[in-house]
Amino acid sequence: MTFDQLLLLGAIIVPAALGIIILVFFMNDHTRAKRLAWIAFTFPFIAGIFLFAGFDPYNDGYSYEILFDRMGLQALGITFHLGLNGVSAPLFAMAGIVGFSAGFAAIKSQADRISLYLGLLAFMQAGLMGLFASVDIFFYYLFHEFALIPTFIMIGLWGGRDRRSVALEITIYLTLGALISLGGLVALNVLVDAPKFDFPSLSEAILSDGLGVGTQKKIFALLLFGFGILVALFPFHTWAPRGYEAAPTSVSMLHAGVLKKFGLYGLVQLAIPLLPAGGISWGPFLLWLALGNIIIVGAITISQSNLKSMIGNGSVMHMGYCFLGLGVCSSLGASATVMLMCAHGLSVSLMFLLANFIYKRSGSLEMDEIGGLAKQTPMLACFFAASTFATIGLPGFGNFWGEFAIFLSLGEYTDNYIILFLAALGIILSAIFGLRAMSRIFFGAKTDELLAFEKKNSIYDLKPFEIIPTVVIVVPLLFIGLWPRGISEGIDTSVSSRFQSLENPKSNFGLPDCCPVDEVLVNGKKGVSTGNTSNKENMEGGK
Amino acid sequence: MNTVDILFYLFSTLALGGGFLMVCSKHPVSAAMFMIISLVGVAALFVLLEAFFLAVLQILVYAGAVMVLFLFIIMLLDVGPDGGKASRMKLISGFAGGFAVALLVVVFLIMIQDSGLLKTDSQWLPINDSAALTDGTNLHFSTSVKNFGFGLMTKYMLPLQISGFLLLAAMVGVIVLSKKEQGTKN
Amino acid sequence: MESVSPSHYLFISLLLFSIGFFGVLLRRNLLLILMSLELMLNGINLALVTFSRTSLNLDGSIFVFFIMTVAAAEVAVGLALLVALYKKRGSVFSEDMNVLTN
Amino acid sequence: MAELSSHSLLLLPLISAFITLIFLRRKGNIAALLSVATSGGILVFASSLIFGLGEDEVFVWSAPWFSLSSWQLEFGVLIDGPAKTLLFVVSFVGLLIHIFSLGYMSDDQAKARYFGGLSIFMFSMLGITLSDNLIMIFVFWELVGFSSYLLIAHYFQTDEASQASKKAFIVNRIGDFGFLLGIILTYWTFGTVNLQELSVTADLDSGMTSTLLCLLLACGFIGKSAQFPLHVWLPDAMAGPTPVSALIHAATMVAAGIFLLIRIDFLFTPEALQLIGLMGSVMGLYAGFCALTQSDIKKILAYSTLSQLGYMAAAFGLGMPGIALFHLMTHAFFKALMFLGSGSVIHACHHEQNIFNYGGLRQKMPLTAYTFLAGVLAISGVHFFSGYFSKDAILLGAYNLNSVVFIILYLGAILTSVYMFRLYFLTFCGKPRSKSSSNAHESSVLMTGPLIVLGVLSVFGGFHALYPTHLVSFMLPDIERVGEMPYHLWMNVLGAVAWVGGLLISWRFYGNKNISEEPIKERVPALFQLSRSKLFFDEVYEFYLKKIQYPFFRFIEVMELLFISGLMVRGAAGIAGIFALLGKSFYSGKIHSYSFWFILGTIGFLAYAILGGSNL
Amino acid sequence: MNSFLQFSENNLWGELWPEITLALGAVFVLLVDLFSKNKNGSKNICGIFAVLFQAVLLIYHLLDYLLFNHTFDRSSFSGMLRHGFQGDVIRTFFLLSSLCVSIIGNRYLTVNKLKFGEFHHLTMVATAGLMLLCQSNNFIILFVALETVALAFYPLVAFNRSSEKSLEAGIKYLVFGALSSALLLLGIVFLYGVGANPSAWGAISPGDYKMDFLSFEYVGLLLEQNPDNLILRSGVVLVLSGIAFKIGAAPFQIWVPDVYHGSPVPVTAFLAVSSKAAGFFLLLTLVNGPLLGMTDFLLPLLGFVATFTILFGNLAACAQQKLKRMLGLSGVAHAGYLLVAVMASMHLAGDSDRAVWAIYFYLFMYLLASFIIFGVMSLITLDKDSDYEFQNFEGLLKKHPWLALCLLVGVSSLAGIPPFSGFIAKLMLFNVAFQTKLYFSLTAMVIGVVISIYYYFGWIRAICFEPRSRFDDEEVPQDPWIKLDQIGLLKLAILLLAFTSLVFGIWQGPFGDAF
Repeated sequence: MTFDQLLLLGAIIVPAALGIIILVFFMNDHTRAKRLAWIAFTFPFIAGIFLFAGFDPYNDGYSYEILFDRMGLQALGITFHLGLNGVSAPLFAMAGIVGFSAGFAAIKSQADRISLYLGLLAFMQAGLMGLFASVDIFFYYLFHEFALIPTFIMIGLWGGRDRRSVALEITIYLTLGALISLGGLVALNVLVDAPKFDFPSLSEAILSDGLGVGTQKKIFALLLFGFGILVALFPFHTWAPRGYEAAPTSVSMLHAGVLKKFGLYGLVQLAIPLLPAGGISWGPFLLWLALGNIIIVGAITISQSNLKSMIGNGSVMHMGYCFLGLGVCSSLGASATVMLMCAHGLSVSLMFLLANFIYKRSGSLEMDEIGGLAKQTPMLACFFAASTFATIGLPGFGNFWGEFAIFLSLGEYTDNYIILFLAALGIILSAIFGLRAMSRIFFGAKTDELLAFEKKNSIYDLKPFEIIPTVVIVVPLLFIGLWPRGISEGIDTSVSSRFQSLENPKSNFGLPDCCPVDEVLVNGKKGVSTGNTSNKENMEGGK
Repeated sequence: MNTVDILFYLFSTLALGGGFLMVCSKHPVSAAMFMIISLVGVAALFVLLEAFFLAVLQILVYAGAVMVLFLFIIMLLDVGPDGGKASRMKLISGFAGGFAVALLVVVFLIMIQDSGLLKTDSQWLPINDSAALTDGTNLHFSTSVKNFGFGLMTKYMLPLQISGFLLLAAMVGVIVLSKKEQGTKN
Repeated sequence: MESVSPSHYLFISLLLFSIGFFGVLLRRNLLLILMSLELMLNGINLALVTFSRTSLNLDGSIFVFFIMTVAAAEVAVGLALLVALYKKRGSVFSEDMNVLTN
Repeated sequence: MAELSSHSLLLLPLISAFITLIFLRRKGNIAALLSVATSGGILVFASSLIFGLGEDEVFVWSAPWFSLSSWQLEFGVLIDGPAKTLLFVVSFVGLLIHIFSLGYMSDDQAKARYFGGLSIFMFSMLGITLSDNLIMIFVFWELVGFSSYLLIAHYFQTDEASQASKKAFIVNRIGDFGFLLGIILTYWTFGTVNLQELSVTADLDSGMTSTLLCLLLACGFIGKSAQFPLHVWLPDAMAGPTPVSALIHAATMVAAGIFLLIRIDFLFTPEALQLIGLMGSVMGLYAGFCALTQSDIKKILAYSTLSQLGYMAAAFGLGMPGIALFHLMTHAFFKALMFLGSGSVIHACHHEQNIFNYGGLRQKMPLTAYTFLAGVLAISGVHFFSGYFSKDAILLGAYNLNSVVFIILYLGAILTSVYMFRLYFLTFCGKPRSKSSSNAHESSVLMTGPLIVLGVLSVFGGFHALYPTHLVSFMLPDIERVGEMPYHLWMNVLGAVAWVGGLLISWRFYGNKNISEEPIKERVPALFQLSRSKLFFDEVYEFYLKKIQYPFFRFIEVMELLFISGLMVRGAAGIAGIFALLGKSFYSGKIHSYSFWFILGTIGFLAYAILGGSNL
Repeated sequence: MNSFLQFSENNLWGELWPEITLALGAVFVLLVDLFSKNKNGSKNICGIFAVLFQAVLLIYHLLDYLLFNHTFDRSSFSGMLRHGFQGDVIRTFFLLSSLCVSIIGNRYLTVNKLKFGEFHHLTMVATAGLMLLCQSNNFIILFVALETVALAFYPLVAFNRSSEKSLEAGIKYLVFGALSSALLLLGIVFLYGVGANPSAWGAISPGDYKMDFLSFEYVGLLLEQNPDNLILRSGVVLVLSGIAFKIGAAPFQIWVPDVYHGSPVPVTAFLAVSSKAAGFFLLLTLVNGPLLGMTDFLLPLLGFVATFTILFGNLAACAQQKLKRMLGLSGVAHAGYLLVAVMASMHLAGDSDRAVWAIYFYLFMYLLASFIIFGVMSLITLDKDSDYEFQNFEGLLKKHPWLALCLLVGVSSLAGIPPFSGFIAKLMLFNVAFQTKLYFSLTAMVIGVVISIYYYFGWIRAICFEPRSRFDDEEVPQDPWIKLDQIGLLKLAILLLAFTSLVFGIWQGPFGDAF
C-alpha cells in the first residue's frame, strides 16, 4: 500500500476510530476529547488537499485505488473499493476542508457535553470522506448513512428551536429518500450482471449488456426521487430549511455543504451515465422541478426574516441549479454541476459558519433585530460579504463558474430557452436575498435589540480561532473562482468519459438494438408524460 | 341402513348434541356434564371405527381425568353461570360468532363436497389383524394394542420421549403456577 | 339413504371442530373456552381416526395418542393458570382479562 | 512587451487590492499611497501598451482559462481602437481621481477599504476594457458591479448608502440577467464568444444574428449604463464618496455599457440599433428633465450623466459608434471634472450637498469654480469646448439620419444647458446661503491639481487632432463621416441657440438672486412635482416591491406552507397517524375480539384455498 | 423382529446430542435447584449453572460443527428428523438465544424474587424442543415438538405469578396457542388423511413409493401431484395459519402485543427471538420442501399476508406508548419483512440458498438487536407491575452512556439504519425480494420501514435527548436506573452483543460465502 493509499484510507479510518475512542473512553474528559478531535478533523483535511494536489486530472479511471474484496457481501459483488476520480477528488478535498472548518468551529464551540458532540461529528466526517472515496456503490450508500445518522442525534441534542420535532421530521423524510434510492441501487445490483457492484464495473456491464428503456426509466425514477429527497428537490425540500435552521452550526455546515451532495454525486456518477435513457426521459421533468427550486424556493427565501432559515432556503434554491445541470443530461451540464457542488459546498458552509458568528455577536438570528454590525466587526462583514457574493454567483468565486456553465448547458437545446430564462431569474432572486441580508445585518444603524445586547455583551471582531476556519473555506472558494482549471480538468476528464454514451450521437444509450433511439429521444423530450406511461412497459425489457 | 349406520347417527348425535349443549349451557357444571356426554359419543364413534384402544383412552384420559379435573376446578373456584345480563353486545357477538362458524361449516362442506365423497359410497377396507406390523415405513392398522406398542417403541420412540419432556415441562409449569410462594411475604 | 361413509365421519368431526370454535367465540368463561378447545381437539382426533381407519394405517392413530397427551397437559397448565389468575383477579371471565390493553 | 504590459495592467491593481485587504487594513495612509502608486503604474503600463503598438495595430493574446466538455474558455486580451481609447480614459482619469481621493478622503476612517475598493474597481474596469470575449467581459462586468457596490456602501452606517448599494447591485443584476442570456444565446448561435471570431462570423453571415440577441446583450448596457428602465440606481448611488461617483458613476463604469455596445457593434440588426437610438435619446431628454429640479448637487450631476449616456446610446443607435466613443471620452473628462469639482465643494462645505445651501463659492474657491465652469460649458455644448464637438456631432448625425431622435436630443440639449447653468449659478454665484458655504475655502492642491488637468482637457479635449492617432483611431472614420454631412452651419446655429437659451433661462430663474428655494415650485408646481419625482419611477418601483413582489413572495411562502409542508408532508403523516390509531384500536386486549380475528383468518385462509389459486 | 431392529437402528440418538444434553441439563437444573442447600443466599446457583451449562454447550456445539462434524444432510429416526449444515446453524441460533434468555433471566428473577430452577428448566426444554422442531421432517415430530415448546412457554409467560399481567398474558397465550395448534393440527390431519389414502379422497397417488405418510417428502410428492385438491389445499393453509400464529403474521398476529406486554422481559425476548425464528425456520423448511408443489397457489396468499403484516404491525406500533407492546408490534412488522423473503425463497426454488441465508442473517441480527434491547430493559428498576414506557429511558445517554450506546445500537439495528447490522439484513431481504420481482411487497416493505422510523426514532429520541419539559403539576417519574450493581455478566453480554452487531454491520465475513 502506498503512502497515498494510506492517506485515503486514513482519511476515513482516522476520524471514525477517533470518534469511537472519544465516545468510548473520553466521554467525560473534554480536554483530551478535544485534542483527539483536532487530529480527527485535521487528518482528512490534509489528506484531502494532498490527494487532490497529487491527483492526475487526465486519468479517466480511479487513482489511489484500494480494494478489499472479502467484506462479506462479495456474493452481491460488493467490495470495499476506494479510489478517487476527477469528480470525486475535488469533492473529497472539499469534504476535508469543510470538515476541518466545521470541526474547528465545533471544538471551539461551548457546546454542552462536547465530547459526545465531537465524537459524533468525527463519525460524520468519516462518513463524508468515505462517501466520496467509495468506488463501490454499496459503500458509497453506507457511508452516506454513516454520516447521516449522527446528524439526527446532533440536531436533537444541540439543535435550536423545535429541535425535537425537526429531528423527527428530517429523520423520517431522509430515511424515505434513502430507502427509495436504496431501492434503485438494489435494482441496479440485481438487474445488472456485473462482477462487482462499483461504478466502473457497472458501466462496463451496462455498456455490453444494456438495460431496457422501461427498466432504465423506472430505476432512474427511483434514484432521482430518492436522491431528490436527500438533496431537497422541489417539492421534497421542506425538510431542509427547517432542519438547517434547527441544526447546530457544524452540522448545518457539513450537511448542507457536503452530505447533501451525495444525491447529486450519485446522479452524476451513477444514474445518468448508467441509465442514459432514463436520464433523457426524466430530464425535462427534472428541469421543471429544478425551476421549482429556483423560482419558488427563491421567492420563499426572499421572504425569510431569520438568517439561518434564509441560508437554508437559499441552499435549497441553489440545489436547483445543480439539478438543472443534471437535467440537461449533457457532459457540460454534469461537469458544471460538479463544479457548482464543490463551490456551493464551500460557500454554504461558510454562510452557516458566519451565521453562527453573527449569532454570537448579536444574540439573534432575526435579521430585523440586527443592524449595523459592520462598524464593530469589519472582518466579519468582509467575510460575510465574500460568502454572500460567492453564493449569489459573483465571478471570482467558484459558484459563478458552476452556475454560468449550467446556464450555458441549458442553452444547448433550443427547447430549453424558456427554462433558461426562468432559471436565470434566479441570479436576481439570490442577489436580492443575499444583499438584503448583508445590508440588514451589517449596514445601516444599529437596532434597539442590538444595542440592548451590546449593553450586556461586548461585540468584538473575529478572533483568530474564528478566522482560521473561515479562511480555510474562503481560500479554496477563491481558488476555484480564479483558477477553475484546477478542478475542471479532472472533472472534465471523468465526466466526459462517463457521459460518452450520452454524447455520442451514434450510441444506442445502452439499449438493445430492437429499441430505436429516436423514440427514446422523442419520448424524452415530452418528459412528464413518458415518465408515467412507461409503467406499462415491461420492467425486464432489457434483461 | 344397517345397525352400524344407526349407531353412527346415534353416537354422532350424542357427540354433536353434547358438544353443542356444552357450548350453550349456562352453568359450567352442566357444561362439563354435556362435555362428558360428547366425549363418550366420540369414544363410541372410535369404537365404530374399530379403534378400540383409542376409545378406551378417550374415556380414561378425557372423561376420566381431564373432565374430572375441570369439574374439580369448577367446584374449587365456585364459578357460577355467565353473568345474567344478556347485554346486546353479547348477543351481537353471539350472532357474529354463529355466523362465522356457520361460514366455517359451509367451507368444510364445500371441501368435502369437492372430494366427491359425500354422495358416493366409499369402501371400508377390512382390517387384517394378522398382517405384519409394518411394511417397513408405515404401520398397519390393527385393532390390537400390540401394534400401538410396537409403533411407539420403535418408530415413534423419539416423539414418545419428547412427550415425556412435554409432560415434565407441563408439570413443572403447573408447579410454578401453583406452588405456594415461600420467600415472599405478602 | 346410503350407508355411512368416511365422509360422514369427517363431517361429524369437522362439525365438532366448528362447535368447539363456536364455543371459543361465544363463551366468556375461560373454563368453558378451555373445554371448547378440548372439543376441537376431539373433533380432530375423530377425523384422524377416521383417516387412519380408511387407509388402514396406524400412524394416524398413534398421532391421536400424542394429541391426547398434549391436550391433557394443556388442560393441566391452563387450569393451573386459571386458578392462579382467579386468586389474583377473582374471576375467570374473559371480559375481566383487561389489564393488557393499549 | 505588450503582453507583459497587459498582464501587469490586470495584476497590478489586483495585487494592490489583495495587499490592502490582507495587510493594510489598519494602515489607511499606506494603502492610499499604494493605491495611487498602482494607479500611476497603470497609466504607465497603459501608455506603454497603447503607444507600443502601431496606430491601427490590434493586439491579441489569449491563453486557455479552463474548459468543460465542449466549452472552452480563454483568458484573452484584445486591444483594438476602442479599447485603446477607453484604456487611456480609464487609466488617466483613474489616476487623477486617485490623487483627488487622497485629498478628499484624507480624514476618512476607512481609507484602506476605500482605496482597496478603488483598486478592485480599476482591476475590473481594465478587465472589461481588455477582454477579448463576452464571458470575460461578463466576469469583469460583475466585478465592476461588485466594486461599485463596495464603494457605494462606503458610508454603510447610513441607511441611504446601505439601500443604495443594494439597489445598485440588484438593478445591475437585472441587466446582467439579460446580458447573461444574450451571451448564452450568442454562444449557441455562433459557437464562440470571442469578439474577433464573432465579428468574422457575423460578417460572413449576417442572418445569424437576431434582434432578440442584440437586445439581450444590450440589457447589460442598460443595466450598467443606467438606461431606462433600469436607471433608478444611478442617482441613489451618489450616496457613495464623491470621487467614486466621479470615477465609477460618471467617467468609466457607466460608460462601459457604451463600450460593450461598441465592441459588439457588428452583431446589431438595424431594428435593434433603431430601438437603442430611440431609447438613448428619450433617456437624454428624460434625465435632463429630472435634473432640472434636483437640489442635491451630485444628483444633478448623476442625471446629467444619465442624459449624456443617452446621447452616447443615441449615437450608437444612429450607427456612429465612433462618435459615441468620442462623446464617451469627452464626457469622461468634463463629467469627472464636474464631479470632482462638486467633491471639492462638498469637501469644503463639510458634506453639505444641497445646492440651495451653497452660493457665492466662486469667491471662496475660485479654482474649483472656474474649472467647474469649464465643465459646465463643455457639457452644455458651448462652441469649441470639448462637449461641443462630440455632442454636436451626435446632433448633426441625428439631424441627418433620424429626425425624431434629433428633436428629442435637441430638447435634451436645451435642458442640459438649463440645469447645468442652474447648478453653476446656485453654487458659485450669489451669496452664501448657509454657514457651511460661508466657511468654505479652497481645497488642497491634491484636489485642485486634478481639477485643473481635467479642466484643460474639458476645454481642449474636443479637438481630436490633438490626440495621438493611437487613441482616436477608432473614432476617426465616424468623425470624418459626420464631417462630410450637410447642414453644418445650421447645426452650429441650433447648438448656439440651445446653450444660449439654456443659459438665459437659468439666468432668468436663478441668476444673481438670493433664492433659498426652488422658484419653479411656486410657479409651476405640477411640473416641479413631475420633475422632482423623476416621473414617479421610484414610486412605481416602490409600489411594485411593496405591494406586488413582497405580497406575492409571501403568498408563495404561504402556499408552500399550505400545500407542500402542510398537505403533502404533514398530510401524509396525518393519514399515517389516523391509520396508526385505527390499527392500535384493534389490539384492544379482549380475548373475544381476538378470537374473532382467528376465525376470520381461518375462514379467509380456507376461502382462499377454495377460491384462490388456479381455480380463479 | 426385523422391522423392530430396522426402526431401532434408524434411531440415531447420537445425532441429537445437543438436544439431549440440553434436556438432561434441564433436568439437572431442577436437581441443582432441589439440592442447593442455602436457599436464600446463593439462590442463583442454578442460574449460574444454567448459564455456564448452556455457554459450554454452545461453544462445544460450535466447535463441533465448525471443526469436526460438518457433514451434510443426514436423516435419522426413520426420516423423522433431518440434520444438516442449516440444522447446525439453527441449533447455534437457539442455543445462543437460550443463553441470552438465561442471562437476562437471572437478572429478572433476582429482581422479582422468582424461582430459578423452574425458569431455566423450562427455557432449556423449550430450546431443545425448538431445536427439534426445526429439524423435524415429519408432522408428528413437528407437532409434538411444537407443543413441547408451547407447553414450556405457557408457564414461562405466566412466570411472574405475582403479576396480574403476566398471568393474563399466560392465559391469553394459552388460549390462542391452543387454538392455533388446533388449526395446525387440523391441517396436518387433512394432509395425512388424503395422503394415507389418496384415491379415497379424490386425489392422485404420488406413486407407490414406500414412504411415511406423515413425512415431508411424501406430502411434498402428494402436493405436487394434487395442487388442486381442496382438502389438501385446506390442509396446507391451515398448517400455514398455525405457523402464522408462531411468527405473528396477520391475521394471527393479534395476540402479540398483549402477550409481549405481559410476559417477563426475558420471556418476551425469548418469544420474540426463538419462537418467531422457529416459525420461520419451519416455514422455510415447509415451503422449500413439502409445499413446493403448491408454490403458485401459496404465493399470492403469502404476499397478501406479508403486506398486511408489515402495514398492520408498523402502523399500530406507531401509536404505542408502551414499549413492550411497541416491540411486539414491531416484531410483527419484522415478521412481515421476513415473509417477503420467504416468498422470495419460494421463487428461487431449487436455488433457494440466497433467500434462506438472507433470512438466517436477518434472524441473527434480530437476535442480537432484540437481546441488546431486552437486556437493557431488564436493567430498569420499575415499580411493581408497571409498564415500560419511553419516558423511562429519558436521558439515559447522560446517565449511563455505555448502556445507552448499546441500546442505540440495538434500536438502530432493528430500525435498519446503516451501518448497523440490521441494515445489511434488510438489504439482503430487499435484494432477494427484488431479485424475485416481488415489487409490490417490496413497496410495502419500504413504506413499512419508513413508518417504523417514527417509533424507533421516538425511542432513540427519548434515550438521547433531554427529557421533554413537563407541566408544573406533572409528576416527575422516579429514576428507574438504580440498582445496577451485580449484573456484570449481563452488562458484558449486552456489550458483546452490541459489538457483534456493529461488526456485522460492516463486515459480514462468515456469512459472505453463504449469500
